[in-house]
Amino acid sequence: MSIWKYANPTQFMRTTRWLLPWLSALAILSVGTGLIWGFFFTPDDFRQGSTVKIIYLHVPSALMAINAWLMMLVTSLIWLIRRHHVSALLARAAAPVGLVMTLIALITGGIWGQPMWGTYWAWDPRLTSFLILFLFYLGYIALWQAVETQDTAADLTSVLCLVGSVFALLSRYAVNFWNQGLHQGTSVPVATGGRTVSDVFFVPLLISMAGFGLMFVVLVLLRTRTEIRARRLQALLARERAAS
Amino acid sequence: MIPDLGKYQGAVLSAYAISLLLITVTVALSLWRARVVKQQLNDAEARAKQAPDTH
Amino acid sequence: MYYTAQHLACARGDRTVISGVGFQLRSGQALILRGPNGSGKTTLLRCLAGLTPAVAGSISFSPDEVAYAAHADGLKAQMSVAETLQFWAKVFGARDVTPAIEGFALEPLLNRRVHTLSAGQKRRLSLSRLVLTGRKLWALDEPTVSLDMQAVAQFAGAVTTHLTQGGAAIIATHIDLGLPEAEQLDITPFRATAQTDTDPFLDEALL
Amino acid sequence: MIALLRRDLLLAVRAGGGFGLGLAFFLILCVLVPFGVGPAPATLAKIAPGILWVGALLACLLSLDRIFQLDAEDGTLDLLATSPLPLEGSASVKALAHWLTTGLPLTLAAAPLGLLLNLPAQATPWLVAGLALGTPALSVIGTFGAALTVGLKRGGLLISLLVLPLYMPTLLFGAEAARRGAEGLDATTPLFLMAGITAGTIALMPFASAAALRMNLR
Repeated sequence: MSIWKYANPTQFMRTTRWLLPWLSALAILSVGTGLIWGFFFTPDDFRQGSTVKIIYLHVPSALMAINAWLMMLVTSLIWLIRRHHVSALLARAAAPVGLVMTLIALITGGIWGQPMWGTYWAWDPRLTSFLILFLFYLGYIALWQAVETQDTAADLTSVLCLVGSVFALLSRYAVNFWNQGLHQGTSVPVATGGRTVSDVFFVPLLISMAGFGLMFVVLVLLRTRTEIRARRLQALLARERAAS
Repeated sequence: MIPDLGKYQGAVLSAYAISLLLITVTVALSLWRARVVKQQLNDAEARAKQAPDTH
Repeated sequence: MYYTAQHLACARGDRTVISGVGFQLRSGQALILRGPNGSGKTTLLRCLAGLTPAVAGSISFSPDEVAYAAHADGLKAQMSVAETLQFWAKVFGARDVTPAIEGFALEPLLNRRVHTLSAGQKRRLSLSRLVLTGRKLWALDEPTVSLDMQAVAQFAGAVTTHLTQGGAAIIATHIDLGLPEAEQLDITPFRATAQTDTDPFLDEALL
Repeated sequence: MIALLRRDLLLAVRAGGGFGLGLAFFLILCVLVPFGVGPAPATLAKIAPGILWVGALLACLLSLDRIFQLDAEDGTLDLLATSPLPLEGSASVKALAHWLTTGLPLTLAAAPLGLLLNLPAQATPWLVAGLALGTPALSVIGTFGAALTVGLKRGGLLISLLVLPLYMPTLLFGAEAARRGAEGLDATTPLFLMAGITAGTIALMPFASAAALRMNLR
């Protein structure tokens, strides 16, 4: 059997039923550890003072905001190509979580920016890109809710997600061209292996990022279960109507 | 209890407060909707059992 | 030339409406679809015309052979009858619009704007488009709605002409058109049931 | 396809409303702005490129929901979908018709309205060139938005939400070109980038629009 068997709603419900409690515990544990460690037990940065503590919220949420969209892109493609219902519902369940992550990244960024750059908001490339991402999430969710027929809604939102991804990338470069920003370079350069923050900050940051990732997975699984139930409910009601 | 945050206390605390609030609201809404849908589905399931398929 | 469909299942929205439909139709023959409202006639016709992919089953002909006429007339109030005919003739690559004009007695209406036409006249204009398509198989959804007795006879004549020229027609209608060799198909028994529904969300083991 | 284009243009002219509406909105916006920000020529000159671009964009949005909605309501869209015309072609033609009735008049009106907003003379060619190159992309992207929302009763507002983030790159480069032009700088780079985006959208978006239409007709 391949991974595709989990795209069957019945199998998905069965697997996530026992998986979800464990994952939830793990997510609570790691988010708690990361944030408590970051908040209580890290020193202040010599330049940024205590505001450096915001990094434990800002970076993981920004990371998840982008990862959520990437995940939606992948699941949308799977839906379009293989028409697995669970895949479409995963994308639907992920969108609001991604939206909240984007919002957290934007708000914490603004709060951090105020003492550092002297302004809550600047039309800096990264900030602007996130604002555009926020709009994409809003449009995506609105389209899901506006279309009555669920399979059609899945189709249309998948196409929107694909087209939106291309334009999000375009916007990213366009915005770069438009305004060179204030934002510092990435704090977690995975590709280069180098680090711009020291270990004292890095370890709790890693834990926090893992925690946000797990929290995202838990929320998406929980919400997908709800969506599957909602689809079954709809099908049952339709059958009731047909029978009467 | 709370570490000395110096002059940036307001910024740091509000960042944590708003983020935790948003996360809590998301989790609460997800759980609430899960419960509502589950309840509705159970009702529909019971009705379907009561009136077996007329087809 | 035969037009066949086997074990066809068609969906509207998320729901499979009919399943297990099959028919065989040869050139020169008409198939009359019967069944109460909501039994899936429109869904079946849209499926045959290629607008909705079939959920299951096979169709022996391509949607490009089907000329589809829906409930809606698909006319623009601001265009004249002649302009409408010429537009659709160009879309379907027909050279001559006279067969359509003659078949449905549109001659006196040619210069009128569509918004000045009566419902029956609009219907006639809409149906005349079928001639322009040059396609062999007509799929018609309640074509006689708002036509009077005379116009119905005219329409039946047009269909007969089409059949004698080697065409075929599938017509969902409640009235008797008096077509030669017309076969009847009652689709009520093919309504999808819980057993034939393939919705994965109705799997009994789901919860 | 030419027949479809001619029909769409004919309908746009005869139906009234849609044709002049965008243009009128553009005019009103450009007249209102000086009342909002004050009549000082320096202020107006500074914001004129941006106002003209944003105004053109909003005027474009205004007529998007008409692209497919009317055809979907009266059943024409079903017939077009079953006709020998590829749906991709129909979507392209619809976008072209939309551009001819909105984008082109807006481009032509931009120069005189620029005078009204005290746009520096040296910026005018850049603005007009930018609009000429950019508005086709607005129409093509807008057609995609219209295709997504064609089955919806209250699609108008949703189109704006879906389409606005997609408009961002075009708006950004277009306004940037006009701004550089106003400062007497060379603006060919943003103009080329924008032309690239326009070319890409014209080539690819009809496929997305046709796919969305097919999904909606199901």
